[in-house]
Amino acid sequence: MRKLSYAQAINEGLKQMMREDKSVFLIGQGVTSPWYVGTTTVGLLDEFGDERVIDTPVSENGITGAAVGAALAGMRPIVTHPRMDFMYYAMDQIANHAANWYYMFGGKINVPLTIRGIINRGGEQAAQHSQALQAIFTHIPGLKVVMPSTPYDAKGLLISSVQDDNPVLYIDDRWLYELKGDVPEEIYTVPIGRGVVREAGKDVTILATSYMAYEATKAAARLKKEGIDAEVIDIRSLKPLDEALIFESVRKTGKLVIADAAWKTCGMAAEVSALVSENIFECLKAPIKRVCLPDTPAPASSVLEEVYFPKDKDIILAVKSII
Amino acid sequence: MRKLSYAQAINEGLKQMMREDKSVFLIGQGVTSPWYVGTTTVGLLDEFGDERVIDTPVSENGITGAAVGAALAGMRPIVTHPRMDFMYYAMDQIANHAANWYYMFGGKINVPLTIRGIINRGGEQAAQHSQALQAIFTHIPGLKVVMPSTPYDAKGLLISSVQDDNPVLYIDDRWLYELKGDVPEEIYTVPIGRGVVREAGKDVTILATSYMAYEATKAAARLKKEGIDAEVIDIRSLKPLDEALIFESVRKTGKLVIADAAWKTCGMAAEVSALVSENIFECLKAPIKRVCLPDTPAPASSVLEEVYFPKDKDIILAVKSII
Amino acid sequence: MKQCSNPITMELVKGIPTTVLWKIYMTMLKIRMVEEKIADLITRKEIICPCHLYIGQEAVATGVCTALENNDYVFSTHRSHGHYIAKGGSIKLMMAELYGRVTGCSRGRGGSMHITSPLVGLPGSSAIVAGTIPLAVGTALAFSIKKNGGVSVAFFGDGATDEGVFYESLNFAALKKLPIIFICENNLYSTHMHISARQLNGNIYKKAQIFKMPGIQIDGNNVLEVFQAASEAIEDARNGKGPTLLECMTYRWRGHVGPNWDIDKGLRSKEEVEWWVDNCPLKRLEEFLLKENILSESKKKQISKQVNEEIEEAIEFAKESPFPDKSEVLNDVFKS
Amino acid sequence: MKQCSNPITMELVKGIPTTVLWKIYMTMLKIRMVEEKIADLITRKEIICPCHLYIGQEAVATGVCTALENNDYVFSTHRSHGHYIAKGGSIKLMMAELYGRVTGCSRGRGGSMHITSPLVGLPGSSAIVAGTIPLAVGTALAFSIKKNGGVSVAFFGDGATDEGVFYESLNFAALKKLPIIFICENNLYSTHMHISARQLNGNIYKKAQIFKMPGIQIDGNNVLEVFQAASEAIEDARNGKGPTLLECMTYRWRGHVGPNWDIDKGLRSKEEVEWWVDNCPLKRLEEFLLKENILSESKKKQISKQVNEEIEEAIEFAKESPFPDKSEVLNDVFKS
Ligand SMILES: Cc1ncc(C[n+]2csc(CCOP(=O)(O)OP(=O)(O)O)c2C)c(N)n1
Ligand SMILES: Cc1ncc(C[n+]2csc(CCOP(=O)(O)OP(=O)(O)O)c2C)c(N)n1
Ligand SMILES: [Mg+2]
Ligand SMILES: [Mg+2]
Repeated sequence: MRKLSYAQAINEGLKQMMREDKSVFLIGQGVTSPWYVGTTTVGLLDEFGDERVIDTPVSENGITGAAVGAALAGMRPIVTHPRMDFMYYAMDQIANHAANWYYMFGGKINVPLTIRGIINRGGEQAAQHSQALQAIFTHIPGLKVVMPSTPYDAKGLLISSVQDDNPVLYIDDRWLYELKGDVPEEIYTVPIGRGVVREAGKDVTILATSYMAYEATKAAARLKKEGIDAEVIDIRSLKPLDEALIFESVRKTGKLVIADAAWKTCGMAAEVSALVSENIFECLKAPIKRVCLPDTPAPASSVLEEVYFPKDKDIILAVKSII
Repeated sequence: MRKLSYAQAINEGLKQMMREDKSVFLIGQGVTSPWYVGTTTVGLLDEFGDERVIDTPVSENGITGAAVGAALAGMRPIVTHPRMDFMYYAMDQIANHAANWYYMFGGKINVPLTIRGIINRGGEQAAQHSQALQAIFTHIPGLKVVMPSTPYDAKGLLISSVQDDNPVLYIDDRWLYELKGDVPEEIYTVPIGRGVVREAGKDVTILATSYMAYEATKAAARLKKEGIDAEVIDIRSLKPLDEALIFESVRKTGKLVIADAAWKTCGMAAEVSALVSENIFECLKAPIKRVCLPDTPAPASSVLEEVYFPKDKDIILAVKSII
Repeated sequence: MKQCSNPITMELVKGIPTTVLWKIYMTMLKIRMVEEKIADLITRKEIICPCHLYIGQEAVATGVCTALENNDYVFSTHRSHGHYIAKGGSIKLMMAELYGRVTGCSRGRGGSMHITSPLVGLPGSSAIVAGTIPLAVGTALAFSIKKNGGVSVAFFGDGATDEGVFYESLNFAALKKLPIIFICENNLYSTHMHISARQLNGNIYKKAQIFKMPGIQIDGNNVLEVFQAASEAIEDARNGKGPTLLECMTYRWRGHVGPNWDIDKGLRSKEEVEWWVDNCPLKRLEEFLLKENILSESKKKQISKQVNEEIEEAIEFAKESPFPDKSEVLNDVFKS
Repeated sequence: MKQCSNPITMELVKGIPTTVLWKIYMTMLKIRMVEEKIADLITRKEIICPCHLYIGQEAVATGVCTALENNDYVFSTHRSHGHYIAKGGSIKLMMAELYGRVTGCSRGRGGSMHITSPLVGLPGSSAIVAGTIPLAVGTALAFSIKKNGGVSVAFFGDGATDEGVFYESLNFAALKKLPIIFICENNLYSTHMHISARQLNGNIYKKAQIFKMPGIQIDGNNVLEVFQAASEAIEDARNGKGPTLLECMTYRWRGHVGPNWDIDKGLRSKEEVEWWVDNCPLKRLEEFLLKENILSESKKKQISKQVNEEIEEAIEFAKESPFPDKSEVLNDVFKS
């Protein structure tokens, strides 16, 4: 099959959705810039014009609210935040408005909105330019949250997000942008709420989010050489969560390591751990381990970044501690 | 000893800290209002004047930032948010600025700030006027988070928060305001980072936050009548967390129910559960249960509120499911 | 500040059909009577959810919404009843909502601060100050992309202009020449705080200038002045001339929330309240219509009776409606 | 827009001692030379962290900070080097920070966007657009409560005036008459976007009016004009007359981030860049000082040599400094 990079896959997904459906439009900082959001929006302005590819002043809350309002009027906006760090400014519109609307109004009016938050870290960008905030959005009811880790999923989940009738937080990671993989040319969807087994195994389950799925696969390959047979689950959707897939795997392996490159405390890894010990405690044969960021802001110096961001070797250590 | 209500205890704590230390001042919406923050600020304007008791326009982000800035200039501000729901507007200043500052600048300059967030729910106030956001703030590195459940702790933890050299999120709950209890007249502190055993027991540990500690104590009394001996931990500080106390109790009981009246997914209950199964898995004799809000926004109708907010009976059910 | 007690003049009714004037009168009366009734129901603890009454401000919602089409969108606030009624929302469904019943416009999940009527162009109201301002901008953006001629309206209070998102919204709307009207109902207070304790320069309409947007201050207690000013702004918006900020000077008679009058708490004076009660927007219109023989005593009675019946019916409907089933608490988090 | 190429006149130097003029010149030269050096070090991959260069804007930081006392506070942005140097921060500690060393002013944890020097009154800089504006307001509030005569300064770009918190901050500062100066460095761009694509009414200084605050637009490339305007605003602030918004028209020569010139990407024209390079703030001052014999050729050389030595020493210091120990990653989350 044809190979595309992760960034190209997003770009194609955006393009095809905008061609397919006149109600889809793109709004946010940098969507017309040649560098601001990687190359993910290249060519869109030329094809669709500035009425549907709307670059904006830095007014995160106002612009996010405008996207929500447009969704209420029947559009399917994709509002883009070039870094998750900037989304704190837009929290009120995301949490108090987009997330609550459908429930609060008794299901009378919904918000078909894609909120794209980009994780952009490393390169000594430090504490305010490195954050991965999936846990916060997964905590808030009313938001779906997806985190693709492959080009195939990047396109498929983007299309599902745009077609979904609810606010979906689509989180992509610039560390994955150059990754290449099979991507069908046609429009296809990857279902929101379904994880996928990337490597089958029987000794231990490694559940990973986004970029960490890539590290987990590397870890599994190295573990295999040492005779440890790890199953890698790329969970893809944080909400709704594919509990069945998780439980099935842990029932088999009895051991679980969760890798999520975000803060540990009250993070997604904590949630998966709690779910498992709440529901299939009897199958557990060892402590559940979390591979996450330490509970500190991101440091600048490369030397510190090196220890700050978890990698395959950290997963391997965690696996070995419970094998 | 003299009894005060929870609201009076906060009021006294504020008054004494402002008398004691000229650098302490109060800022935020409603701090001069007779009703906006219950009676917790009554009399302060008269005693300290409008230079140190500053009521403000609705500009949550700007005002919170101003409090952070004042702290950077050596003051010890207490910035008040009459509802946690409004704090989404102020997330950027709390998360990107207050929380990061000390770390990001290599420990060269700190932020001695108390951020008071009030939980104000029930009474059919619905989704945007009911939220308890402790998990979000506990997730973010650089913030301490405390949640007193008694008048004694309300005053003692407030004083500790004000005296702390870091940003502390002090979360009080209006459902506790009328609760009476012993409160010493003098200035005293309750250490941040220390939980407390409210009821000793051996069969099961019930760990609770804030108002749920009160419900947990009621639950424990009813369970005792049925021959179940529950230990109740009021954790008081969510960050730093008194892990030693938790582990000690669960080592003894082997069973854990966590009660936190906030959303379940990626919440504080998930964190405690994950910590326990990560560190003392071998002591666990049963699934860890969470008693939390369901993952939905808060509904208005009293009929729905009744099932939405967890109570002692929900704790009892959870305990019985693992006994 | 604009003088808010100029008499209503014949000049203002020029070109307005009598039936429209009757409708305006009826809408204002309906809002007034509904709100008085709700005040009563709160006192009697029939209604539990927090209600922010609109009494005294009826001319604003009425003047603006009368100038709109059904397809135009209006976004409301915590003080929502007036906008909902003026835009044509069903009183039955609203009353059931306030009673927390499953037949309510929001199935009992929203309460007073969250009422909705998508079919008449009210996608909802928010309890977050300034929260719906960017939403209305987004709706205007949608209309402008769709080129369907729709106009969007954001209702908000003077307090909302203290929030940064108000400025972000004005900037973006002006920049993109969106079909939106910003209606600031300046009732002088944000909860317990007078505007002079919140802004040095209370003239909110002037804030429009810095975005190169027309800003106009009007007597918000003169419904015909509101109607005329809104009509012009709406026409401009519909014709691609961009947004307008209308500052409507008005006053809420009751306290910030609930039925109390909120005097004697040191927050506002009896004299101030009395001045505004004297300057009642409903009375001013009624007296004018009667004087000019646009409204007869018998027509007046007929309207009043009709409104009264509608309200009684709504209350009956609400009281007879079932509460939501407990299982409803988990429904509608996501649309499937 | 204000004309930004008026010649520097003798009138502007009236009352300014020669030593101060030399200091101004030296500060601008230092900023320029440091930034040129950093551009070079980035190209050579010695410096990794993202740097937003200040070349072309030197007159603003220099003019303002020269008018301040050591105890006054200044808050900076992602484009931080100029403010840090002008306020008296140590180049050594800054350079070590850019090199990610533990000897850096932020122990290597902050990088270019987070440099600090509390002792000279720079509590820090933020990478969040508009993030430090309310912080500066808070510092001014602290000064006003302490009544210590301090003045606070918020430096920010034109892009920051798109954020709502900018307005909230101006409103509160004006309301409370706080001792703060808002310095908007209008370099016409926010990343890739020209101001005309972001605001209909580009005159940022006029935004002050709606808060009853003086707003002044000045030639930000004329350091003496900046110095005089800042001095007046600072005096007013110190004397309890409240805040001022100064809009300083200027230009960044390089691209938004890093050393590139950012031409030929369709974002700005070569002509535009050349016009501003011709209008170099440093050259304008230097030519004026030489012409008026305030600066001799030998003094000029001496200053340049001194600055050069300081920079070389700083780089040496940085390069010889150790990296933070890996365990440092966990330190200083909380002060104990
Ligand atoms: C973000 C936020 N902050 C504070 C509040 C509390 N609050 C509710 S209504 C209100 C006053 C708003 O005043 P205004 O906008 O003038 O509307 P009015 O009540 O006068 O109609 C405030 C501060 C809120 N609901 N949302
Ligand atoms: C909240 C936020 N949104 C977006 C960005 C990305 N960003 C970094 S600098 C910048 C431009 C700011 O422009 P301006 O304030 O004029 O400063 P300049 O770069 O021109 O000095 C932007 C948008 C950011 N850092 N923070
Ligand atoms: Mg008001
Ligand atoms: Mg700029």
